[in-house]
Amino acid sequence: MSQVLHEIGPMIDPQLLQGRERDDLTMMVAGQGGDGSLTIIALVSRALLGRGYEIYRTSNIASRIKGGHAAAFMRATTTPRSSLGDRIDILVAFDIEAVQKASGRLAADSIIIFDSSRGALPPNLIPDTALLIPVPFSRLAVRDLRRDLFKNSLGFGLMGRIIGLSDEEVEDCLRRHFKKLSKEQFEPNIRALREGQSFADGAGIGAEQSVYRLPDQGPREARTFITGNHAAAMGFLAAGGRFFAGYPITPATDVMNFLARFAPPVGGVIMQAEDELAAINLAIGAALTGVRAMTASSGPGIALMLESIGHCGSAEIPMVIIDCQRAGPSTGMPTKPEQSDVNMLTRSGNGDYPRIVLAPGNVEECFYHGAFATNLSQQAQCPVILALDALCHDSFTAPHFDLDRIQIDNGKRLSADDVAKLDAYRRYEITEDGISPWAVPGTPGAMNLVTGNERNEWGRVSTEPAVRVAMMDKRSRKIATVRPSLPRAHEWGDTDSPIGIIGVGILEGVITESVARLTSEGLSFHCHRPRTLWPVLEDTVAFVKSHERVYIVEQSESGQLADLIRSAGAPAERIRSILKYDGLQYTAEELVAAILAQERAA
Amino acid sequence: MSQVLHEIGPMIDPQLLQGRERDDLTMMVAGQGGDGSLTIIALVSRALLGRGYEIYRTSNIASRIKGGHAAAFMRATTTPRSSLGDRIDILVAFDIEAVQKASGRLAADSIIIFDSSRGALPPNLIPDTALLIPVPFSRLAVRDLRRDLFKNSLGFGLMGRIIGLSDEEVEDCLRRHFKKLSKEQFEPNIRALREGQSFADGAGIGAEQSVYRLPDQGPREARTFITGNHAAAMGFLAAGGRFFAGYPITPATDVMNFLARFAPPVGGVIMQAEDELAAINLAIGAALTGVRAMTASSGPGIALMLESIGHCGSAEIPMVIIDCQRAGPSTGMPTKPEQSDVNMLTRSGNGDYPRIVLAPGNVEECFYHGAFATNLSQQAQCPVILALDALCHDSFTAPHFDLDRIQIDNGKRLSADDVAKLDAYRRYEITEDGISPWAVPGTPGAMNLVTGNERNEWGRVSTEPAVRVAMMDKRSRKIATVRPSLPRAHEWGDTDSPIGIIGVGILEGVITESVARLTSEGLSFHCHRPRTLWPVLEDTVAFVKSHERVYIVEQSESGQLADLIRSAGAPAERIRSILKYDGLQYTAEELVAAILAQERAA
Amino acid sequence: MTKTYDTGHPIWCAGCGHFGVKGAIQHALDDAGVPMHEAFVLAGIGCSGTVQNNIGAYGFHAMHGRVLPNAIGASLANPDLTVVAAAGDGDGYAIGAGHLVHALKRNPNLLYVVMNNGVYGLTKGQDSPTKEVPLAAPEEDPLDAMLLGLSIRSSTFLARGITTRSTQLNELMVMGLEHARQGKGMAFVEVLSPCVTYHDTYPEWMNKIHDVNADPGYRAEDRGMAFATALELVEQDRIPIGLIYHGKHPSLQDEILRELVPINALSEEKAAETRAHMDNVLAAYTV
Amino acid sequence: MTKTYDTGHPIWCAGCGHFGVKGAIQHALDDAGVPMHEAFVLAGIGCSGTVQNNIGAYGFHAMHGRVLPNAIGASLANPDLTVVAAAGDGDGYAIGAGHLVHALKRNPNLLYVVMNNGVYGLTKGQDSPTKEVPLAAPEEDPLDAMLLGLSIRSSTFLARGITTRSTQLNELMVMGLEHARQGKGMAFVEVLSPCVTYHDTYPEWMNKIHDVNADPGYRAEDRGMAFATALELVEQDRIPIGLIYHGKHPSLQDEILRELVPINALSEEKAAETRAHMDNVLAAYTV
Ligand SMILES: Cc1ncc(C[n+]2csc(CCOP(=O)(O)OP(=O)(O)O)c2C)c(N)n1
Ligand SMILES: Cc1ncc(C[n+]2csc(CCOP(=O)(O)OP(=O)(O)O)c2C)c(N)n1
Ligand code: SF4
Ligand code: SF4
Ligand SMILES: [Mg+2]
Ligand SMILES: [Mg+2]
Repeated sequence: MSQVLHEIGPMIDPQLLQGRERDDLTMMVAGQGGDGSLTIIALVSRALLGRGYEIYRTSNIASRIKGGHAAAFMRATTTPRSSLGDRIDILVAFDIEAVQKASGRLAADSIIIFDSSRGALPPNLIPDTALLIPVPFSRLAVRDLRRDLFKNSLGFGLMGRIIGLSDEEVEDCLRRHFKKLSKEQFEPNIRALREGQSFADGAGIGAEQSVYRLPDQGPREARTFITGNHAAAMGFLAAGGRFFAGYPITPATDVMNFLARFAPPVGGVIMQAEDELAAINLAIGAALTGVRAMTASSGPGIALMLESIGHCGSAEIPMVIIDCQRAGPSTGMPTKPEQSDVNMLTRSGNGDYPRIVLAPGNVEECFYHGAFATNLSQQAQCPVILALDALCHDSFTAPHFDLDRIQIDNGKRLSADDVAKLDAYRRYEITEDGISPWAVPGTPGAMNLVTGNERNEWGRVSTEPAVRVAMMDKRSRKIATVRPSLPRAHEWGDTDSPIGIIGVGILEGVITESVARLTSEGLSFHCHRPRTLWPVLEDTVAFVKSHERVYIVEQSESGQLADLIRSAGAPAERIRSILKYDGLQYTAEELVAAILAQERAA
Repeated sequence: MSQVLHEIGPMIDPQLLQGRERDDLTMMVAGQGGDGSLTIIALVSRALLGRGYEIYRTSNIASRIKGGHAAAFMRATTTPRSSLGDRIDILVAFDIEAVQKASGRLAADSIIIFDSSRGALPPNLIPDTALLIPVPFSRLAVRDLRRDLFKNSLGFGLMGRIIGLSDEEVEDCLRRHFKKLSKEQFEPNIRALREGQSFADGAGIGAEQSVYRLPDQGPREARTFITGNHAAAMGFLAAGGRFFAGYPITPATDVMNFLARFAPPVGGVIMQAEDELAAINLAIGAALTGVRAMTASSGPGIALMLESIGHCGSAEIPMVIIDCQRAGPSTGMPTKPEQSDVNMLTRSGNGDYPRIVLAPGNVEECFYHGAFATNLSQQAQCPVILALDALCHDSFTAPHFDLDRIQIDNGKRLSADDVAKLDAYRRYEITEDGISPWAVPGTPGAMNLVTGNERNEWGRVSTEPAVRVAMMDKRSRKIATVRPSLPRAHEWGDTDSPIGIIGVGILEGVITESVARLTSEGLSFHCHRPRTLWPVLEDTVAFVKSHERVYIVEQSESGQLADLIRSAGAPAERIRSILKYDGLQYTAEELVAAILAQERAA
Repeated sequence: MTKTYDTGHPIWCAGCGHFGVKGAIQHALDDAGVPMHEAFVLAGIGCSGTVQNNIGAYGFHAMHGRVLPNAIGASLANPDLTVVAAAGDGDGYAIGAGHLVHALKRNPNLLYVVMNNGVYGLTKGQDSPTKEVPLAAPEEDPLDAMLLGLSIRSSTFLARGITTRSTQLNELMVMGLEHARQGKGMAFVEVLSPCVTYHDTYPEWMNKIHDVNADPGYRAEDRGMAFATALELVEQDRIPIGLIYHGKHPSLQDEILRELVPINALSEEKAAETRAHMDNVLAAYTV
Repeated sequence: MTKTYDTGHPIWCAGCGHFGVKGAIQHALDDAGVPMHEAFVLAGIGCSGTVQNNIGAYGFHAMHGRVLPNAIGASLANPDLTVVAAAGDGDGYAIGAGHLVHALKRNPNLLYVVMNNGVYGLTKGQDSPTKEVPLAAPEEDPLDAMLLGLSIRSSTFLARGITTRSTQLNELMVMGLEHARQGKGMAFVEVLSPCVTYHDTYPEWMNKIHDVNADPGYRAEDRGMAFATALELVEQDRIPIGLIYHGKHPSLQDEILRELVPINALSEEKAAETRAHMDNVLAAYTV
């Protein structure tokens, strides 16, 4: 039987209150949607950011409004991480379902704060060695009108004591978090906070004692704490992006929200369209005038946009597209991450056309790639897609973004003066680098025709075979032209190892952690994270060729990334797929096990 | 200087009128759209079909209504062919552009009938050894009100003499072709026909003489002469297809036209939708009730349907989709064939879902695959796509279709009685073969929920990881289940040759012809035409592995088929791509040259 | 009896208007005595798009915006089914607007219920086309789907209810279902169904609604009067509710179906006839 | 002078109504004195969708059905442009119907011209939504886009002309362009533009048209009267033409743009301001 701290019962074992010092702590708060799990995690994150920790924050919510299980997670570490710890150290559970969900992942010495209002926890759900703290959240909450906020603040008060935050720190966090509330609205939260603290007192967890200790990491450089969605949108804005049209869809809506807030002050135009077809076509209309334009969506919405993306490729219209990948197929699991739009992004639409697909691996890259994509779309006059995964809605700490690194490059844009010097202006001039000088509507003397039909240099529809071939070749030369500037893969680990691991996007973090652990099993790996998904760059094929065997780790049932890499010419017999498609993110523990299983079989 | 038969001038060299006997004749009729080129070719085809020849008929038209170059072609042979001859034997040219377009492809001893109304032909467009017959079509035509019909019939009259058809045969053809015209409408055509014949008389080409001789091939089994579009639609109808919704698009509209004519008499419902999204979703609605439903479109329209196709894959809705591939990207070249939707069809849509893509290689296969796809969609409860290429609008002779071979298989459909025997009915029951028994709305006692979200067996939305994995696995097992029944590749040629050739769809014909010619260069080849594009079947990978080098011939700029085959695990270093993307079809001459060039370089 | 899916509890927030809409649909099905297995409830995506899960009929969860084409396809394929399509205002009036225009134009035999809450509930609170003061464009007037419906000449049944007036709502729903079941075409019932979580319009709407049928002079069969009345109300910032329009027009089924028989089962008796037809079809291509 | 594309000859059949529409657009641009480089003519796909090739302005060939979103995007991005969107009745009323509803609702500053010929010309003669007796459903009433336009409360300019009455057509086009250029919103001009090849409606339409402005009592600023008049005519199987409706409503540009400056050039002067803003944005995420 696990230890139970009765509501009014034996005080907590003082031995526990020595304060276990930690540089890596994973916390989960869960209950029904609306229980406020996200808020508690946000508050704790804020406090620990203040103490200089690296924070990874994620959530796991049902695609329904109220009701449905919702869980929020946070991991605080001293080195940056982008996955949860294997084990949950602290769980705040607002219902039994929350404990059930966490059950298999609770650390042996975990602390479980359980809402005991509706009865006790059934047996055998938590480790024998765990400490259970029943708290009648709901019963306490009925005293207050704003129940959810109440629960949050109460929970946070208790939590502060458990992880050894000072009461001032905690109150300060609460104030900053709710700074938009009026004094009257805020007051009950403070009361609830105190309630949580006095509950802790009652249990013997005084202001100076705590179960965990997370010492302040001392003064630090400024860092950025952000989701991939916001970071990419910020990159777009910083690189001169000024037009965005979108249609709400989980988990892409946040890109629109960010821009709706931050773009208008610098003249940006943000539109919520009537559907995805309108969204991308509004952006196309704007892009035709030379504005840097973007849209964002998720799988089902991107699928609707494919004709239009191909049109940008054909008609040579710059366009930035963010795909916040979610678990498919079809509506699938809107709130769950996946990496299964790789096929769609890299190879879809009718016919052959130039496009570029980037896959940032962390929020910093989301920012810089967002800016890079914005410029690149102008330089190459074609669609540039950012393929995000769980990165899109998870928050991470990252080195402070450097706005000075962002330049604005208009590519081959012609001004009126440039045009005046020309004998003739042809929108689709055949050039060696495949990119035609571009004069946008409004430019005197450079009237031209833009079309998605095959055309001659003037933009007049033509199906003349020689013209057609010249135009196809020109368009494909663009990709050759920009190819050298595309982000190469990030490689790390043991360069001498005959075993390689490939993964994209958010998986870098969990691969790094797994490899570190596998080292203790005597295994070493060379790791490779492509940052450009399309075109597939030579370095990825070369990586596969230069290793005896390569694990391609991905979140897709069919192994779309492996498929892509094989199609680029990497030898199939060296590739082993490690696939995950249960809607959850990889944990290091799981990945280590998967690799070990295959290594042992090998 | 080429021989010229002046309008009223020297009679044709009697030596020419010995009648060159031919078992392979290619003819082209071209001019501005509306000149009636298609009609003359249709009339000649009809006549030669009557003489027992195999006919391949194609056209090359601009995507505009009147005006724009339009050319119709016909090849008559004694063995079936699906490409034109290298050289045009007879050209009817209504303008200079027509001669220019044909210029490089005219046989040395070709006959050129040129509309001389607007002046003479500029020099050097036709071979010195060709025979030019100037005919003032337009001038003669002004005498008649129905000018286009007049030109056609006049041209056909003259043509009949040139290829040695009897005047009765010719008149009979004309009558049958215009059988829907009233007597008054038809009369001028007969007059025009006679005019053509007397023009021939004037030139010395009498009723008993001719430039070519195409002897009657004697009595023959009944054959089918049809386009791929019509054949596939017929297969659908024969296999019980009863609901079709589409939206007009070149070159898919003909599928709708066929069904609008032939489905309603057997209770079929055909709808022209407001767009492609409505089209496939009308079909989905019908399919949900258990009707065999289909839609058809071309690249841009299919791109719009991708979300919905994925929905069929996810929600397990049977659906037949015909893609009449045309040259992309985007609007591209609507009237030109290509094979560049392979990527989109096999790997698009968000997430991973089951689908099957078939690529018939001739009109016979269009018919049987159309029927097979209709049944398969019911058996596997997923989308089944037919990828057509130039096949879709070209006409071919084929062995008579055998309706007795078409069975109707409902797969795991449950009747009310079946349901009554069950304890419980779950729409998405996890089964070993991945296919769940299906009770459609209206079936007593089997109420169920169908959704494109991830769900449990009852059809209730669920994101429970274990449920999710079980459902993904179940759906992918379906493909494993039906895989053995999917059409294997057709292989032919020299099984001992170390050199392989792969091509899909209509390319079989031109590959066969090219290989026959290459034999005389001392080269032999083993040929392989996949009939299932997705899943990629083992035999294709094995084929690449068992040859030293394999040419993959396709109509796509990026080599989508090669890409697909590599991704399935075929060794990249053995694959050589031969690509064509000029909007024209391969000719044997061109393919022979392309293969020889690579062989010599090897 | 074969066990089927559990109709369970809706996932909506307490107080959500959609409960009332579900109730009214259920009431209408009951009232018409439709056995559950003959009812087919198709819904779009949104909070509204889950209504089919809790009714007990055959249910289908369409893609966002596509429920009308789906429902039309089903109603043509099996005229024996009672087809109910349900959508949210985002689903039906934003991404689905084009299909709405064409569905009204076709007048298929089905009941179409739109749960209008002026907001995108499921995606957490963005403006919908009926939102009164959209964030994006402060003075963009909300779409009034009754006016839109009146502008399509083959529309035959247009009504608006509100969840707070359940008697009227039930009546409208019963009439609408009857209209569809009697083969008179498409019954389009919009329901003001507030979203208490993101856009609580109860108080506002209660003040604004005006029942057009309260005026004894109102003739719902007069399209011109209906438009004039609704327009006037809307211009006074009021919301017309009630049976707005009820007219006659051949239904899609009248036009397109040769017989009102389900085509989802291939009848054995007709096999010979069918085969003879196919022989003829093939003959047209025989040389 | 820099040579630009050759405006050449339209590809239409002799006698096609679209010639007249092109003429009227050109006339309106001339009349307003719009320099060719400031005019942006976007067109859909169809025979109608080639009109931009022969005008001499900046031209864009949209995807089928998407020309309105494209034109709105352009008009927002560069308010200095005179934006003309053109479409066929298939492009605009079938695949584009949803966008039409929402464009009217938004009221962007542009001229939208639909060439209505009751048929899909380019794809060779299928019925369009305005076809009077559709093949598929013999009694499906044709869509009347003026009625539809009237049902959207933020519509501001609705007119219908016919190519055979070029004076009126020119006038309507001039007024419409002015409306858009003066920032009053979207001018929607439908033109009856017969397809002589697949659906020659000249004789029929000549008999059916009725100029609403001929009645001195007609008040185009009265939406209710406009609807009632148009409905009555349509129900008598006549086709209302003329300036159907002309009203006032803030335009999309009024609502959404802070300043009427093109955002396609990033102004150098504002660089510092922009940078300061970005610093603030970043600060919101700085820990
Ligand atoms: C193609 C596509 N785009 C976007 C979404 C995301 N989405 C889900 S529901 C919804 C809108 C819901 O609003 P509404 O239809 O008004 O229903 P409510 O939730 O208000 O009942 C959206 C945009 C989606 N599922 N699919
Ligand atoms: C997505 C898509 N679907 C279908 C088509 C085929 N298509 C080209 S033009 C057209 C309709 C043309 O009709 P309309 O808009 O009335 O123009 P018109 O030719 O009559 O002027 C269609 C369906 C297409 N190009 N793209
Ligand atoms: S969010 Fe709004 S619409 Fe959705 S269930 Fe809650 S109250 Fe209803
Ligand atoms: S087909 Fe009709 S719409 Fe097209 S150009 Fe000819 S007359 Fe005009
Ligand atoms: Mg809503
Ligand atoms: Mg038209």
